[in-house]
Amino acid sequence: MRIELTEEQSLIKDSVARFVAERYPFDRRQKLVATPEGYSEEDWRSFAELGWLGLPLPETAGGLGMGPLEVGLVMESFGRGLVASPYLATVLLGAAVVAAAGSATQQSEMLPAVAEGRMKLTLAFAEDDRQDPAAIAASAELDGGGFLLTGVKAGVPYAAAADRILLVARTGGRPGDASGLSFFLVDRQQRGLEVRDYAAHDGSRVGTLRFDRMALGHDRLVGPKDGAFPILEAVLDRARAALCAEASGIANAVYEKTLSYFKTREQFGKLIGSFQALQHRLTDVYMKAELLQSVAVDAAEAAAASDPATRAAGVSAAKSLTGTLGREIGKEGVQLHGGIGMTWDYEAGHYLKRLTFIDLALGDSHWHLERFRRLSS
Amino acid sequence: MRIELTEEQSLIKDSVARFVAERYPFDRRQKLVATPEGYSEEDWRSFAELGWLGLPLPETAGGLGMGPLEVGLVMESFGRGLVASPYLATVLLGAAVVAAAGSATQQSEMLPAVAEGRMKLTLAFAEDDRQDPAAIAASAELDGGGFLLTGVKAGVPYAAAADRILLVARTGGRPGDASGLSFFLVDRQQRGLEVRDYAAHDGSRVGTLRFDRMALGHDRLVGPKDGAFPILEAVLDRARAALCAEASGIANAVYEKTLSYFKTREQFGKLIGSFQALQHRLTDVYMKAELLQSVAVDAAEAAAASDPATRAAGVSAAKSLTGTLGREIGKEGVQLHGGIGMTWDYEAGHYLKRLTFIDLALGDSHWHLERFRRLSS
Amino acid sequence: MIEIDGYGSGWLEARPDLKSFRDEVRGFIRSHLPEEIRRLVAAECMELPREYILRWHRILYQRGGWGCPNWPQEHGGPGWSFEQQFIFERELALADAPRLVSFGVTMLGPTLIEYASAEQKARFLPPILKGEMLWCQGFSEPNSGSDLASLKTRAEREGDHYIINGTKIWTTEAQIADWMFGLFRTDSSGKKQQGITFLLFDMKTPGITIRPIRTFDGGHEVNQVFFDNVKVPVAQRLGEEHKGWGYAKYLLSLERFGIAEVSRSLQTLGRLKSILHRRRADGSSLMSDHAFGSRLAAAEIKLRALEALERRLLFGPGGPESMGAEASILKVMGTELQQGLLELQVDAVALGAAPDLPAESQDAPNLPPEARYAARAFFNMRKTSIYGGSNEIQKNILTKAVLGLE
Amino acid sequence: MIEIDGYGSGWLEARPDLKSFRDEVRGFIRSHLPEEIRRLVAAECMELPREYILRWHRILYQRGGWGCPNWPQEHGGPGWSFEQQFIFERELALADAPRLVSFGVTMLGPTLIEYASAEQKARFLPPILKGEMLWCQGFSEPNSGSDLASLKTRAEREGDHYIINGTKIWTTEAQIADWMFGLFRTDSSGKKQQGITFLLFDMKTPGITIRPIRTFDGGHEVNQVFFDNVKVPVAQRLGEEHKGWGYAKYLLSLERFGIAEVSRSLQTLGRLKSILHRRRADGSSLMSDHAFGSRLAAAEIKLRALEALERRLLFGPGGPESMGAEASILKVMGTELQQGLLELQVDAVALGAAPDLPAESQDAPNLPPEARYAARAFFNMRKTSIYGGSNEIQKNILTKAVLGLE
Repeated sequence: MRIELTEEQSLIKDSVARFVAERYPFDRRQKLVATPEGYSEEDWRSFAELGWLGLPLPETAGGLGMGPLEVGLVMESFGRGLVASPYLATVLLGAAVVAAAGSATQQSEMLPAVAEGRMKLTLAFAEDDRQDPAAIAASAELDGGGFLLTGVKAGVPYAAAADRILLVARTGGRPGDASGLSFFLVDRQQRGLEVRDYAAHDGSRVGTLRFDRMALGHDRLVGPKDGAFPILEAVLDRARAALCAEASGIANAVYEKTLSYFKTREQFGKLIGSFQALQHRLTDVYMKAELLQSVAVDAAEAAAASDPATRAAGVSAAKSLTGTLGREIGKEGVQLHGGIGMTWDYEAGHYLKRLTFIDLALGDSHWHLERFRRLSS
Repeated sequence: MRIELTEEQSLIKDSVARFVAERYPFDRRQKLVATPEGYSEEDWRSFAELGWLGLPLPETAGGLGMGPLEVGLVMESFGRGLVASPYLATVLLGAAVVAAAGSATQQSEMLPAVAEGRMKLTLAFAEDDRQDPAAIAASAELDGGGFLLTGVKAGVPYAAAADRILLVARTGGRPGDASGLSFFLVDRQQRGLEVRDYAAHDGSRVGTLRFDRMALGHDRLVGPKDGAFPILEAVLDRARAALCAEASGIANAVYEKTLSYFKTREQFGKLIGSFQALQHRLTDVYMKAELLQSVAVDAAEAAAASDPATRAAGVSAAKSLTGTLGREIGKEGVQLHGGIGMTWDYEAGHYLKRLTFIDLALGDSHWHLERFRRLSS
Repeated sequence: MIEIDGYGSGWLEARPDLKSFRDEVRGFIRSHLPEEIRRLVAAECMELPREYILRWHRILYQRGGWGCPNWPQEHGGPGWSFEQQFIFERELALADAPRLVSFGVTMLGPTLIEYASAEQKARFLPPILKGEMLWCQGFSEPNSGSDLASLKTRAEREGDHYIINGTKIWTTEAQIADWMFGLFRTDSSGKKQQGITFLLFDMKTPGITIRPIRTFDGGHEVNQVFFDNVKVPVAQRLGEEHKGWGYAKYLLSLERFGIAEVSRSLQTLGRLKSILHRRRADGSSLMSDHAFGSRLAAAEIKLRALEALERRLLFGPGGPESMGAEASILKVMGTELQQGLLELQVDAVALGAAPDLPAESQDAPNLPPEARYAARAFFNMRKTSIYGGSNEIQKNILTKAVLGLE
Repeated sequence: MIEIDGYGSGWLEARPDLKSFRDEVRGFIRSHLPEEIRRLVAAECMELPREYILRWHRILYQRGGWGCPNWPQEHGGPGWSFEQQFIFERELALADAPRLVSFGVTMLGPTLIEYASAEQKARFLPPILKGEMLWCQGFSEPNSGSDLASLKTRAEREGDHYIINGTKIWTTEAQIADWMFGLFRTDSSGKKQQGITFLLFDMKTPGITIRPIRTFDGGHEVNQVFFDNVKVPVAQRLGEEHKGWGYAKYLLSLERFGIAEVSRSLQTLGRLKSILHRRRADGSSLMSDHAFGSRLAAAEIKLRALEALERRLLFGPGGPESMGAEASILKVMGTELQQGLLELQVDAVALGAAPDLPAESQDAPNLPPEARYAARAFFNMRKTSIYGGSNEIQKNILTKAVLGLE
């Protein structure tokens, strides 16, 4: 990210960059995303060995206790390599909820397992495709010693890969209310839970859940009953900052890939990089990609803020701009390549696809613009 | 406008183009707008002789009975020459209200005088700078045989030049209501009326009115009491279409002026028109200017529609796009000229100023986008 | 509710003859278009099966040569005016009918009529007219993208034949085409535009290999075609040897009506509005989202303007044949607008657009129907600003031909 | 309410030393800035009277050389770090204080310190430091705009003097400056960058004529300056003859902090918010206009991002001195954002911005205060993407220096 890094940060950055450069060439990535799981278990074990899976988890639970900036360093390199894995789902969403809200038992049972690569998680909160957390309608009725959950969830990342799912449902209030939400811990194999998982355009996996009077014991409640919303917001904001870093990595990859194309491809007997109109357009891409690097750092700093309004305003500002500029950059990357940019076997189109779905994930640029507007006016 | 013109239309178009080319060079324009009146009375007499002042007025009142398309031909050439005059105020606003709503007596008293250049008018409706006609608050209370008017008006075009002012005030309803508005005819010298008139950035004149219990006789009512709104909307829509034509003329002048600069100015030992990045940007200007020509025709056709919703949707679509693209074109015109484009003695900046205020007049691009949205959803 | 019917304000109203023509073709198309074909087109399916393409063409053919709306009656077409052709194409789009079979019908047919020998016309025009022969176009090569005339694939004369060696790329529908027409290098000594010859041949000729090119949206429309000593009889040459560039320019100039993509964009706008009006679980609709409504309105306004520009350029003084480089305006603005609408559609579906499913998939019960095509259409249609002369090339054309800058 | 204070999230929080420095300069500026000066700056007045410029400079000078924040203590400056200079300039802007006196203080001073003889330093630095000598810059010429090195105005050596003939254009504040520094052609035989000499001279030297250039917003900031046998002593030459291009490049590289215009844009954002919050006659405020609120939020987000980029480039590894061509990013993005904010301000005032009134006019009782400056500021600031190397030139610089394309 071209900022002054501590030695520890440099080590993380270098190790992820080395993984991407040496072990994650584009053709391997394309083969992996075409497998039924969509990622490599072998890679996942490496992630654990390299310490990335425990990076933001508390040191008491086998993690490294690092913050959004360090997570951003991982995500930026993942972006450059279009790395497809349940990292965000498991570490930054599922485990983050457990770390923030789970009981000591829940934490000690799950977090070391996550850090060691033995357990995968995901978070199912959204029902609406716009992923507005307040709009949650799925209900959890008290029933004797436990709950009966009814509802649907959409846009659940790597649902089929997860051993357990953190599911948000209403124990009170009405759709639109912030209060009345609770987290539940559900086994993917839980009786009464229907999971469908789809290969997504961006190389990731995305699932839907359906459950009708699914019975869960009281011990499956994670965190305070009715009080999930502020925790969910904090977890989502840190995940959003991570997406900004990933997008920044992709944006810079678009720039570099296009620049090297400009320096090799000829048309009309000249390198295409010698045409001034194209030079200025690539310069625009470069400037935007540079800006996104700073925005990613800003997002990470904001995500670490203790004041929820400061955090939310900063993250929404970053996510909104990242979504908008990321998509512009992705489209230019394809256009400036011409025909080759349209092909499956070349990176450009896949950069665009991932940048598009990064924008649409966890609230798109318009949703975050509106959230920022509310917080800043 | 590069459309198939009738012989009569060609005559109008040619006569205005000839006036601009031969009698309205830019340096004369600059001198005229710096005079206290801001326009030339001699020109105004020519306008009358050439039939332009009566162009859209009924034939029964000494006019030519022509429609928005013919008015557009005049306005397009006025745009090319940045012609400053009370034409819009007098003919397209003031006289248009009289023609649409005035009694036979009012029409016969005023319209021939307008057509012959003996009388100037204007329309004072807006109070808010966003020029929303429904927001009118100025009141007209019944008082014996007449009315007492109280309020302010802003953005009144060529207020000081007008012999009489068509003033819209509330005889009923509340600000925001469409009903309850009425037209009044007021002499500029009317006792109780304070008129201030300012030179505007775009070379036109714009005034404010202030009146406090200004007494008017019942004969000063024009058209149906409480029923001014639909008439006002129709008059404004036709004036908006005329502004689209004017903007189209300016947009094409920006393109032509910049193109000729590109063909003469050298930098780094080459014509600046040989730099591909600049070529593509001027090509963008050209494309937008071409689009605006079609939009101006579309606006004129819509303005002539009998169904108010069809008329309003078509005109608002055109005014919104014209405002947005016109300003983009105006800014590019300055930028592509570099330093010379910043100077008072060169056209580019004055094109930008007029294009800016065409957008802001009679509802800006956002206001019209919203109006279109309401009508089309 | 104000509907943009795709003909702008007033144009059709002033022409009762065209209006009744519109009613006639609209009626026929809507009553005869098979529902299974319509559904695929409406889902923005990019790869229509060959049998659907030909079935629909034959239905139109039987109505009086409507499958070839730009052909004169003499050759079996309906002999329509430009305005009628324009309306017909718009009605096809508004009804979610397949586009016209572009390579054979709209491009090669008129070129054959203009330049082919009587024998060639008798051989090729009837099967195209009747929907018995699909064509593909062999122009682009791996190193001749924007700079088409630099093509290198050789056709060497050997007695009564040409022997073709080399490769063509981005060949749309090569995998379903019966024949190809293409440009081949027969002389390299002069200017690159000279020494190009226009040949026609059966795709089953020995020595032709087709390699599919998958586009990043996942589809397969284009191919690379390899030629290894492919023998083409001299009788299948169009016009004179070395003069193929001129015929190709004529052929490419025929793409007037489709170029602004207004018809398809009108379709997309309609679909977009229906997505927006659909109620969500909480009873609201996206139409009530102020920001989204404004973006939609802005797109609709631009489409209306583009439609007006298209009409002015096609039907202004001189008619469509007088339109020269201005066609490039329609290409640039039309594809940008089309892409903008498709992007808006993705935004409307939001994360629901993520699953990568075939259009006809039944495997997604929880997903709305547009989840099947919104993303794929958006990604796929990035091609329209690249293929057929990229938008950057179009600006170069305008710069030179209209602005007069070198 | 979340306020962007102009220092990004966390930066100052992590640096208590800088935070207390910020508090100190903020306190001094706000308590010592004369209200009549503040009011003019807040009204975006483009032509600050000479006496105001100098009066404010002297107030800062007396505080410990603060008028020359980038000068070392050795020459009377405060000897601040880059971070401190950055904070000081931001505080000036946030307080609606005049910008620093750019030609003498921020550009010529450090250049003299680097390259001038001891005698020249003694002669020129003290009056600049004390606010007794205003400078203007004679670089651009009518046919040397973007291509500065092609300048032609000659300085011919004649004994102990140079004789200058020719003309300079776009000379900001020539009409109020005491002295000019400029580039003059002393040799035309080699490369155009060679043979340029850097001279300093009194604007009252015989043979100098100033012609005001009115900008299209109506203001007078720039001039054309004519030289008719103007005699300049050789002792007033900076450095070596023919080597002026190098000194000029150094001088131009000093404009690091202002270049993104973040400080001014923060001021504009603040004014814009207060306009939007003002209630209208009907009790509503423009802040409740959804579309407007979104545009404002988008601009605020961009400003926040630009501020983060500026800090990263200035204070990342290597510090501001390691910033090379990246400064061009700040120039391009910063001026576009600034212009966007000023345009938004015009839109907020709408038609109320039409009257063309001087900033101090009392003749418009019915008009809101911002009607006096919104349009003029928007129009005037179109210059920022043209002057100082147009944004197109900045992109050329980036293309070559960063992208490595020719």
